[in-house]
Amino acid sequence: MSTRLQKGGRLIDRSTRAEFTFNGRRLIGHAGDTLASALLANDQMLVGRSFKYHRPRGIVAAGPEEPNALVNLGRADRLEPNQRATTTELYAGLEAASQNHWPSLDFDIGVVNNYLARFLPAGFYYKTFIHPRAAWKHLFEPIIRQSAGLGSAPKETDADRYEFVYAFCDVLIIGGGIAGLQAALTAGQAGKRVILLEQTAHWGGRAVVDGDTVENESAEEWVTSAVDALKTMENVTLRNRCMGAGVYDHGYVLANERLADHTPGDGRPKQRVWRIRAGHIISATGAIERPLSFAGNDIPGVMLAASVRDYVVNYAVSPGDRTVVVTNNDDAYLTAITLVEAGLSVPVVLDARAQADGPLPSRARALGIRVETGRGIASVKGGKRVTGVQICLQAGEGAVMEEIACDAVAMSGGWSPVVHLWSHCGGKLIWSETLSAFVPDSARPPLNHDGSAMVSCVGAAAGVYDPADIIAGTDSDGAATAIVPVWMMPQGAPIGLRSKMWLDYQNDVKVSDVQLAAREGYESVEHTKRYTTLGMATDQGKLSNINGLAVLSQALGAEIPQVGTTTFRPPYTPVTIGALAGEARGEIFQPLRRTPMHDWHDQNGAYWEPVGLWRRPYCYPRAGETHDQAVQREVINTREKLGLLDASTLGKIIVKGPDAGRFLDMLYTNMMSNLAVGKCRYGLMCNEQGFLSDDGVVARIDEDTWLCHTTSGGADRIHGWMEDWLQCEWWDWKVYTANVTEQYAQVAVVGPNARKLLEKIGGMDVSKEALPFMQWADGSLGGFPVRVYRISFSGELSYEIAIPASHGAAFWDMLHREGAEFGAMPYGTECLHVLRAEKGFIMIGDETDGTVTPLDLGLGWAVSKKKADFLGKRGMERTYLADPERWKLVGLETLDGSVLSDGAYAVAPGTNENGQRNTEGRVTSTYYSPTLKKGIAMGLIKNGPDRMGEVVELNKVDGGTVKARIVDAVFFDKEGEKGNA
Amino acid sequence: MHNPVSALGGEMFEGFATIREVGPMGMITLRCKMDEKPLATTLKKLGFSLPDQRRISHGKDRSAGWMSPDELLLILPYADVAATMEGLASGLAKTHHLAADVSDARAMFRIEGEKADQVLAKLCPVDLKTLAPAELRRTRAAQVAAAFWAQDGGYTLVSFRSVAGYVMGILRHAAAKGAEI
Amino acid sequence: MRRYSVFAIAREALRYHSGWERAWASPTPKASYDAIIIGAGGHGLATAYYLGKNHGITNVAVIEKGWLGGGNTGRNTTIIRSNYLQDPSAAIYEKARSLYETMSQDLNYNVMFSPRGVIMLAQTHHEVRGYLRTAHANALQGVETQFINAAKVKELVPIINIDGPRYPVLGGLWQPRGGTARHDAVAWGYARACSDMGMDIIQQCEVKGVRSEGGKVVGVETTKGYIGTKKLGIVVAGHSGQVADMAGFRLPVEAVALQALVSEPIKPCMDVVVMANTVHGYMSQSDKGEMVIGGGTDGFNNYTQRGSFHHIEETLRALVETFPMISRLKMLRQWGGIVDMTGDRSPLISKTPLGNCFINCGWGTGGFKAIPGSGWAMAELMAKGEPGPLAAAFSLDRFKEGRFIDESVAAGVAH
Amino acid sequence: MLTLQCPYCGVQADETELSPGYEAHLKRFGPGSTPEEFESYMFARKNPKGVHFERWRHAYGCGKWFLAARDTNTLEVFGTYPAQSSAPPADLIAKIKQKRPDWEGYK
Repeated sequence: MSTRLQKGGRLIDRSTRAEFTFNGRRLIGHAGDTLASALLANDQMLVGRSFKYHRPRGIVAAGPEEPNALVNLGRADRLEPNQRATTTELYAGLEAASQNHWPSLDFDIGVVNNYLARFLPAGFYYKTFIHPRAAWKHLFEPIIRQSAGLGSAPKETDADRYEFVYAFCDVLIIGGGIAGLQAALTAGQAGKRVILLEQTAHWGGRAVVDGDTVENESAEEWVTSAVDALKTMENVTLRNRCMGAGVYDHGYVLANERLADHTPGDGRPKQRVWRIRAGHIISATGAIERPLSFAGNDIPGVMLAASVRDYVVNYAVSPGDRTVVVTNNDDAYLTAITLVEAGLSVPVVLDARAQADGPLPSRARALGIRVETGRGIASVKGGKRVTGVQICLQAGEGAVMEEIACDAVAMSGGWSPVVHLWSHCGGKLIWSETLSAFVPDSARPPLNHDGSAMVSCVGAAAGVYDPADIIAGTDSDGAATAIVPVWMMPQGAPIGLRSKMWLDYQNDVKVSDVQLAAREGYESVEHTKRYTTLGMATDQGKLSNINGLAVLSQALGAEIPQVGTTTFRPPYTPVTIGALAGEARGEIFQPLRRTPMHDWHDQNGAYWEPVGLWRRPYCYPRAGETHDQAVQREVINTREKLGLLDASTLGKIIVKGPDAGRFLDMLYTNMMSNLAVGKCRYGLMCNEQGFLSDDGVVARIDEDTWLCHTTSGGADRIHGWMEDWLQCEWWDWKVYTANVTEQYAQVAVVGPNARKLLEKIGGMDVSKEALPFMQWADGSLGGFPVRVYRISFSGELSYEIAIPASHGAAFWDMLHREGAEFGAMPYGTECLHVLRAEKGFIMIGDETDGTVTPLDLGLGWAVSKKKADFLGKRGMERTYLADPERWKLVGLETLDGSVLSDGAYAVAPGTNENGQRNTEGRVTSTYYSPTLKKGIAMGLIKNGPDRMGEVVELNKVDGGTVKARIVDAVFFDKEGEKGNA
Repeated sequence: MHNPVSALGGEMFEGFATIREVGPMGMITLRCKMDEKPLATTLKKLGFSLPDQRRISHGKDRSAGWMSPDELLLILPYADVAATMEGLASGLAKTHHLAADVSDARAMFRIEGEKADQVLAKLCPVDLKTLAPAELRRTRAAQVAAAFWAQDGGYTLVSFRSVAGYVMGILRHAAAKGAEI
Repeated sequence: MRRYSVFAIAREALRYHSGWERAWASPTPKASYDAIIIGAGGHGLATAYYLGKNHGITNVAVIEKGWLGGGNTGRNTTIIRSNYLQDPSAAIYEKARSLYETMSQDLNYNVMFSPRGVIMLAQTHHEVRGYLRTAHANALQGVETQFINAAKVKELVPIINIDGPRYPVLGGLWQPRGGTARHDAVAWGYARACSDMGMDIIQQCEVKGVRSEGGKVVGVETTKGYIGTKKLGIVVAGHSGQVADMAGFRLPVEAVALQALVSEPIKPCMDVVVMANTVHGYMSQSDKGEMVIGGGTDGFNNYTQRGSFHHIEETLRALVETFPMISRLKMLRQWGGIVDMTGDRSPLISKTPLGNCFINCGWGTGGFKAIPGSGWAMAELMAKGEPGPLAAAFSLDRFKEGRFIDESVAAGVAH
Repeated sequence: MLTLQCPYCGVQADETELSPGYEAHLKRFGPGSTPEEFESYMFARKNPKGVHFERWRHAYGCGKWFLAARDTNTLEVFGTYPAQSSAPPADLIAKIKQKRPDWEGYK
């Protein structure tokens, strides 16, 4: 059994007990424990079920490489699936539950897959479930989906908050072991700005666990003094619990700091994501131990040798009473020694090598540990827990020589440098025969923005393991850490054994699966990965990739470097999605742009419509009113009395300079240079394709100043468009622009009573004579400084009044107060749409969609034929745009008075070559007109203007059609008397 | 005459740093080539001094910030805007320029406290340590445009008025107690 | 070719699966072929497959620089839909979708086409009108779609937040027969079928030059030597510009990075594909249980297969707002692909200025869903030398004429 | 995550402070141009795998458009220069030549 030892545990505080639950069972751990160490201390080795076969799974590692010990952590609005027990710090009240089983961890129906394992090899699903066709969707896929997946899906909104922080440094060091600390000391002492990150809560890495000696001190002492020294340096920032997640181009690194994962609900952000821009990145990310491939290597109780050491030394937890050590290198002997020194039993060390005479094997022998060289494990015995191992010759085919009872196996297949961060941006690797591992090829590093090397690796991440070499900065020759690769145990294992050798514990990929993939032609390492799912589990192959690769290369008869690796992609370990969304949730999910009258709208029941980042009132429904009824009321009131519209979102751009007229003549399709001071003109803008992109009223302010109104969504886009041409094409033209959209609140005062209201308020002459249609004037109204434009988008008598934004709300209030006697009512965007449609005015975004020209819309009068050039002129001349057969704007009236469907198409006889029904036009805007008490619509119809009075058929989504007559698009007040009043 | 109101009416938040919306503040966007001779003299006459690239120069109750090679942001008491606009118009009458009153198009915030820099570090992709004294930095605060500079032991940040509520929201989030870096 | 079936698996299980044949051969190139296709991605392999199946041309080589299916075919978010607005798009994507329905049986390879349905959310009134337009167009194009209300969206996707404070869901365009498929399997299934027809799939073979005589293509120079051909199809997605350069013409194409990511696997929680254009993100759940997430492209030319991380953040914050429950899931892996974007964001299946040389590219962010239709149309073009009705609109000369196939009104996120 | 120095204000800007604008030095063809000229102006792109001259705007900064020479295959930035340039500066061309001897040069 696994249990807590009486003594030791460098990271735990035995005086602080932490009560927690696992599958509802109340257990006790200590402060400083990880969830994994606390589970082991409570003899809970079985922690989950594998993905495919639902085999029992135990804790195998002690760090982020753990593939098995994944739990549902917490519950309700703090439920977190797939949380790694090995990196979860224990806290009082922690709730964990195991995953991927039903009804229980110990008895899982899904384990039936295990008994069928022979029928479910790699890629079996590509070869079956093909017939009958409907069965995949209705039968097979649902079953597979239920069986797959791991943790539970959260149901509630996350209770926690997250944030980002930007940081900058000359040198970013990732990994707080000896190598990282030494790199930080060197860079810090050289005066560089340094950030040092460590993913765990503790500094020192492996050396402090293994009791190494560094510069004649114990590693523990060396680390303490190094950290102390770094803390005194103002140019050095230290962060632990902070994982270097990804390296991106130009020295950008993403790091994930766990602030309150171990103190949930304490009010701090749960996590903080660091966005670091570093001059240089040093990856001191250590190495990960590899499992060995022997039959039954996935049975709970089989663990990585160094992880066993971690549990004993750091947490005083023994994974088992009797632990068999199996290895191909010297390092694992330290595990045997550590266990024996802790008073535990190591029945045998099985060393696959023919000889083992290094210092550690010698020490082990001296302690009386039985060491067998040239031996391996033929098979591990046990079901939900190891009960023993069968020993065989490594060089043989698995004939059992001896069976030894044990309850744990500590395995070591050598070490793989953690080269993820080196590789994220394209750093290349070379295969080290000495280390049997891929190491960074320092001749082919990832490149920074200036072409220099962006990342370097130190310590174990570079394949340098000896602290002396790390401190001295020398490359080790690797002799001391040389290993004999063992990719399969025993070497000649028959298929029966190979099909029980696990490579990927979580995804259930075995040696036989990789061999099958190779045999079937999935020869590329990426093919094999994808065919077998090797390395695609939540550990992203940290344990399995190299072993799988080696098996593949053997199967192909190729060398490992020729087979190559799969691509390393960020993040190094999975990162909480909420953390990557940062602060952007709820109210601050996106900026909300507010006009000065925004609060008034909100308080007066506005039903909102998002328009870009603005939100505009769609209508103001009253109690008991539907939105449609509210819109109709607003339309009628505006037509008959007085409507008030918050038009502040309209874009307002000042264009000034000696060349401003010339510039606007290029920008607009019509002439603007000849607009008289004091007057307004409607203008159109096209892109270079000749398609309409924006429209609005331009006012000439003075000799060299124009004010251009744009659509609400268009202000920033059009301002950018102007600057683009001024900066990049016509840079010698003397023109300045300024976007003053937000400087002004703008109110449209619309309706027969509009003038009455303004005259009542008083302050300037707004009579027809003093301020005729399409003119503007500065003045004051009710004591407010205003600029009044006589323009109309409704066909009504209308004043658009601009007022400094800081007076906007007060001015709006005043209009309502003073306007009450004239029937003043606010109206929203939908009423605006109906009003303009009744008048046949086009709306950018409704009549246009990026493929419509001004000529299509009958706006030829606003397209200058005199100008030699304007943006879009050449584009419009292209054959397809100049085609006389194009669909053109007309009005549409249904024969029965009904309202046409939004987006309906006009159908034409027959079908095209692809069997699609022919069409001859489409509806662009369609409304019920409360003024005319019938449906009105605008649409683009083939040769439309030449077909007045003809009836066309518009389709319905359910298959029928509606007949409509082609009419003039101006439905109301065709002579324009109301607006000119 | 009515009193102008700032975007948030002087909203305040006390976290590990103090956030205050301030204003209304007079602001003028002045577009003009910096080497136009009348510019420096006109500015001087109006109580401003021409700032260097990416700097803000402070006068008695007014400042001039460098926004781009041909753009300044003049900051001054709200009540003085009209007179200053007139002064610019006359001083630069023969110089190609554009002056626009943007007092009401902006919102201004003060971020104060020992750890005020941490608030900005969470929102702006800017290396605050390498910021020169009196450097005006135009950048992004989370998802919106912003400009800031160090002043009086804290920072002054300017954003567009329409997003003042959003900016206050992100500043609150960044300055919340317990979220010190 | 030994057929795949549950019986074959049972038989093989008894002998530890030692009897499975290679899925495709690994031949050395012949001196010449009737047709060469550059690019063994989904589109290239499908082109070869339909050259053989529909036109009887089997003396074909598919040449691949890396490994088959290793480009965008193996790195997309596997969405299949045909609810496009413009007639030419709807025609080819619907052809593709219908071929996906029977692909597993056709290829005797389970590509796991899952017609689980696709919803495109409408979160502004403008979007509602846009999707109503698409629904009307689809009704005439023979594409089965419907505009559904918010309650129906919620019923189909219980994890969605339809009352988001910012962009409440107003409805959605629902294509019940859209869905997903296993992307790698599509390439592998086609490769196996092509190989079975005697075609040569030549991997690890890079084209270094295109040889022509009298304005017509005669062969390609490769890292495995010169190979003659009567016809050449260039089907290389992000690298189209490079190969076109060898063939002596320029394309209206820019190569940019498109990114995607997956979460860790969780138990089933979402049965349909959801695309949210207003906030820019789309998500589905794979059969493995991962949430598969995609977003927009970077805006600069890029051949690195790495994008800029802020796009991932933008996508994730949009999806956390739309699906609050994903906040506590973890991003497992993110990656990028190089997509080729044309001037109107619609593809090219076209003759080129070089005789007997044809191009199929420009699928941008949405190529996977088109694979069988694209291959079908490209095979017809190559076999006959002239485009059939599916390909006709996707010609190169449309840019000169201004005859755009612009889907932007229907799909802000063009996936 | 690119970083580019704005040649107008000197800021070493983060990619998120910039807006990209694709190929630089395009020659505008307006009325009177042939269909081929107009098509090439609107659509034909060099799209090289290697040295690329391109437009960027310091959108969240001084607002100025500028041009950059960048390798689309390694993302190395050779330099930035003002938008008011009809061709890349000679010293930048020389620098790129030195770093990329196989580069065919600016065409």
